[in-house]
Amino acid sequence: MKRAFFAILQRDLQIAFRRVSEIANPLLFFIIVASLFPLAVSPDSEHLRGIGGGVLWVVALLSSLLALEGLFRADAEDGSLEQLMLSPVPLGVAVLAKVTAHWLVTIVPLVLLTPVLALSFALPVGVLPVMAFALLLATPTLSVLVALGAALTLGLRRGGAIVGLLVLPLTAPLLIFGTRAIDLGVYGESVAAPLYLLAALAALAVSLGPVAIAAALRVGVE
Amino acid sequence: MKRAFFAILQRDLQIAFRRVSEIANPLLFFIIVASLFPLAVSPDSEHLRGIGGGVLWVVALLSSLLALEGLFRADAEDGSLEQLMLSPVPLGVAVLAKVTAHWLVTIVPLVLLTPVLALSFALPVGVLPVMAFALLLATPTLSVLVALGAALTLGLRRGGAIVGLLVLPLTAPLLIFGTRAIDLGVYGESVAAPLYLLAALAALAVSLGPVAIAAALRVGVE
Amino acid sequence: MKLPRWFHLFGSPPFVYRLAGALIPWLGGIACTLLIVGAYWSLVVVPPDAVQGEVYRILYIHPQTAYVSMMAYVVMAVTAGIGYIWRIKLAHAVAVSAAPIGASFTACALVSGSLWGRPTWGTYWEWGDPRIMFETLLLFLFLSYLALRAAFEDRDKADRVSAILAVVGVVNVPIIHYSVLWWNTLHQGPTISKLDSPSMATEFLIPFLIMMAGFTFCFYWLLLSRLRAEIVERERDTRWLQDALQGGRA
Amino acid sequence: MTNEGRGLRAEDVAIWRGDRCLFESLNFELRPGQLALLVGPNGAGKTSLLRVLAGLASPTVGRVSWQGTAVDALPPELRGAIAYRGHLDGLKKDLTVAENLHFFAAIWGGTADLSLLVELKLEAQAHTRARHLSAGQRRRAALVSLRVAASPVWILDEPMTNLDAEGRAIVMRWLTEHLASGGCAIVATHQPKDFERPGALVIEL
Amino acid sequence: MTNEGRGLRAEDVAIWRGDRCLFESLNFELRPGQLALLVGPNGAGKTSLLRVLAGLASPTVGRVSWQGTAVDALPPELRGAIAYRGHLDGLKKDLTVAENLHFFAAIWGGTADLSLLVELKLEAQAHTRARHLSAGQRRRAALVSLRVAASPVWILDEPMTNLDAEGRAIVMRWLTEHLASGGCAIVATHQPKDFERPGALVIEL
Ligand code: HEM
Ligand SMILES: Nc1ncnc2c1ncn2[C@@H]1O[C@H](COP(=O)(O)OP(=O)(O)OP(=O)(O)O)[C@@H](O)[C@H]1O
Ligand SMILES: Nc1ncnc2c1ncn2[C@@H]1O[C@H](COP(=O)(O)OP(=O)(O)OP(=O)(O)O)[C@@H](O)[C@H]1O
Ligand SMILES: [Mg+2]
Ligand SMILES: [Mg+2]
Repeated sequence: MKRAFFAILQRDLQIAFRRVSEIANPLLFFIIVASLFPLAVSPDSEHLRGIGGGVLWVVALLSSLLALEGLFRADAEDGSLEQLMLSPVPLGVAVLAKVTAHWLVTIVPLVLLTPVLALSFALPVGVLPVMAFALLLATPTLSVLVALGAALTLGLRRGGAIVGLLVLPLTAPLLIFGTRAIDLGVYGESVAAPLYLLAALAALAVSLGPVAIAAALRVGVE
Repeated sequence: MKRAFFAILQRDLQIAFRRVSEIANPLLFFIIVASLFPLAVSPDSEHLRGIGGGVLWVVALLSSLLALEGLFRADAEDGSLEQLMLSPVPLGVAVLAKVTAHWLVTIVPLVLLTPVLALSFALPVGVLPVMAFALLLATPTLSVLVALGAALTLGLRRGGAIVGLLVLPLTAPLLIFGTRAIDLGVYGESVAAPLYLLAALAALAVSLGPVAIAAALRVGVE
Repeated sequence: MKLPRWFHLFGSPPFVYRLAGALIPWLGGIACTLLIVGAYWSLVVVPPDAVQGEVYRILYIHPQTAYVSMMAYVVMAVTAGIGYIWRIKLAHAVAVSAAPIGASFTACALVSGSLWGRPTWGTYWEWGDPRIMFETLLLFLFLSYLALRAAFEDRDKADRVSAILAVVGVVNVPIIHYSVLWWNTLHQGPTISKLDSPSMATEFLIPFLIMMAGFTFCFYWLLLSRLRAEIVERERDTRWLQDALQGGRA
Repeated sequence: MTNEGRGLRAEDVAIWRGDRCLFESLNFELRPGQLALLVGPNGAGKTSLLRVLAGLASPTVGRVSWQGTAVDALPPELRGAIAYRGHLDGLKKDLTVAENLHFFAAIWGGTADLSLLVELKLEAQAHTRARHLSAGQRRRAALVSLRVAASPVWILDEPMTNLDAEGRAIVMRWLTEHLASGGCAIVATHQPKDFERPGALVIEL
Repeated sequence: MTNEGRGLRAEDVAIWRGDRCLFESLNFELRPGQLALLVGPNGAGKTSLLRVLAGLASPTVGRVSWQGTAVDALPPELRGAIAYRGHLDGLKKDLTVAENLHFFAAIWGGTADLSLLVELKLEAQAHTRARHLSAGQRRRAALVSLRVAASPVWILDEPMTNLDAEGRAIVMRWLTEHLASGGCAIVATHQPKDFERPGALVIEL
């Protein structure tokens, strides 16, 4: 089972790296947004500092959603999803591996780029660890939610819009607590409360999410 | 040729409406981003007014880019692109129809939603026409650039990243002039200069773009 | 797993259809009586509040609708879960019937809370407040449950996919309930729920509880009425239903 | 009757699509070592039935079981007992043939035996992306998973598609070996002659 | 020699893929009314050759012409002269069969003749999305474009794939009519017996 988990993880990462655009697009998008905002907005640093957190979260959300449609659809269309379902690997494990890969590909680059963001938004350097930490805690939940949305709508051709409707409201708490953590960090206050909350949500999502996603996939491939 | 143009346009719109997510996702992004920023950022209206233009452009860019990968890939993978190439319809015309459909699907809803944006960013109502106009002028260029990127990626499996690198910087002038038009509008100054510029770029893109895209596609399907 | 006989009985549309038909008048009668009595009591009999004046009377609408909205979600999630696991179509029918009612109660709770917030907290809406946020999420969950169903052409598939969403969303309910304890919020802490030492005078408590019971009965009344309609919709091609409808008319 | 319900068994199966009933009251049992051929015109419901047999979809009516348990709820020790090769390849197009093989092995818990590629005449393509294979080479590469998985039940949907004479011979050889070693198989085909074999059950839809 | 260079003509064609030469020095000419069968094992390069003949790809070496002009640069009056049906369907999965047919008609400038669907036994599926068709029904629906386009050159890559006996008979009937009316065709297949016909050119790769 461990072997299968890592095999799926490795496969998805390999594929992502072969189609470099999948990795590079969110990153480029991030850089563009990060460098554009200070241009568009008045470059006064007091002003910028206030919006840095918001921009970070919106971008993280958007880059996760970018890959949303594709997360299971590619596997469904080339038949590898049905093979996975028939294999001895529990589907929940396979889902966890796929979501982990998606997370590694979309989020880790963002975390690595936070210093760039901090620079362009004139954030105090001290807030960087908070930012990175908040991202690392909030984004697993985000990835699970996105995957759930993708799985629920896999069987659907007509109403994919619901993905957005399903997932986006569910992400609101993440964004609100995440932003609050960063804002507290910027003004030097204690960030523990929102971070605990994000961690609790992540634990919940990672433990229950894959089962629900697997169930939705089974209905979806019929 | 006119018949073929409208047939392709109609087909692409039909497909987009069948998979509503293609239409609804950009819209939902837009709404979320527009409603989230004021949450994340201090809700002081003087402050918000400054970033409204930037947010609008980033979202327009993003919603165009969302469809980037899919624009020609779906047609390439189901074989309808090669059928189109063999048909009597000049490929440039087919490309123009596809890009027009993409534009109608991603941008028109954005334009219709600008009032929502104006509301959440406390923009003066008078700036709405400028915003809509700037969007309408800048986005055809954006769509053509995105389509060019998509066509180039089609051939390059490995070098997709380069496409992002090519296309995204090309969009920077659009973003800068577009933002400037809105900012000038917000502060009640004359917006003619940046708008003329955007119009000129659009004329250039729409006349030369399809030919270049068609050439890239021919190489892509080999 | 071996299921008891009554389980199958409740899985049989004709039985439930008839049972619901028999219960609806009773539930309706009780709900109306309680709501009328409760409304009179809470609006006329009890005196205005010392601090808030008349505004506090939202106390007799807001907590009740909020509570029923959460109960409605639990009913929906549990029945959807039963339907998914044991493949009982009727359970899905109950879940579908509960969703729009629950959504309406949620909307009432949000509106009444928001109206109450203006005089007490000085704002209609405060995003940062967890209870407000998660209650809003509840509304979205109801709506996306309905939207997801609507997107499927095949009812069986719609049942099973939407059930997963309903079950996943149930984690939101305890979060709503405990949010006031977990975080310091604007929102009121538990007032009534700690019944052993109620922090409300009996005078206010009685109409409060009457309204609570009234709205609860009202929910089940609406639920069974919708369920009957849903059964008719789902079973319209079956003999027993046609017989039942004919019989009713004759 | 000790063998009753030991094989792959369909009881009273019916499948509806849209408002049409594709077929109903289908009953059969596939015993170890037995081959069933599924024939019928285009759109008869062969693929739909095979997916139900594999547990990938549920029948509208009826029940399908393997060794007495429903195929869509196999207990852990029986998971992987059914191998299905449908119209889709199940290959990742951006991975090479060898990488796909290794992936199958990791998933099915076998070893990636590169000599399989030699048998399929794919050794020259081991490091070619599946995307660049010819149609027949892709079908061959997909067949590899049957050997890696070593499942007792094979469900094959038009396995000869795109294969040349040599490819078809390989499929027949593997199938014969599989049956001889006690496996059972059900094969949908438009050319039942390809599979002629004494004792084969023919199911017509 | 007035007819010289009037048909579909391959001169000294070679195709390389990766570092391998699939074939070289291929020369032939297909005259009006003539059928060519392209045979060879999996991966021999049949599909690659057909795509070159259709003008969708360029040969590594050599030249392919139709009526004397290179196929990948046909002048406007000759565009649409070549119809190609490959391994892919060219159907939009989210459109119904009838919508796909209308689209073909609009693109090829013909009329959408719904009786074609009757001939293909697809009339019941006219308003079904292509996504929900069976594999064989999808191939049938794709064949429709051959009739709508009415091109003089048909390039068919394993056209019998997934078709039942009746579907194969339809393909043969259409092919015969096409040849009789002065069209020419080149067909890649692994079962040349399906197409046996006196005077057919056989190209082995
Ligand atoms: C939009 C704003 C509001 C929302 C979404 C909201 C939501 C809720 C919810 C979901 C409950 C039920 C909790 C449970 O049963 O566990 C509740 C109960 C209650 N709410 Fe609100 N509320 C809002 C505003 C207010 C305001 C402004 C007040 C008064 C100052 C208030 C007073 C109460 C009281 C007294 C209860 C009963 C608490 C108990 O007995 O446990 N709410 N509210
Ligand atoms: N959603 C739907 N609405 C209407 N008809 C449907 C739908 N889904 C499937 N069908 C029909 O159900 C049948 C499915 O057949 P299936 O794919 O099982 O056929 P098959 O026997 O495998 O055919 P082939 O030999 O062509 O592969 C087809 O006739 C198809 O048109
Ligand atoms: N990029 C590449 N690198 C290496 N080999 C390649 C590449 N692209 C194609 N090939 C090889 O070129 C050949 C292409 O063959 P083609 O698809 O034309 O075969 P075919 O004769 O149509 O076979 P089939 O009967 O299986 O359809 C295959 O052997 C394939 O492995
Ligand atoms: Mg089939
Ligand atoms: Mg081929």
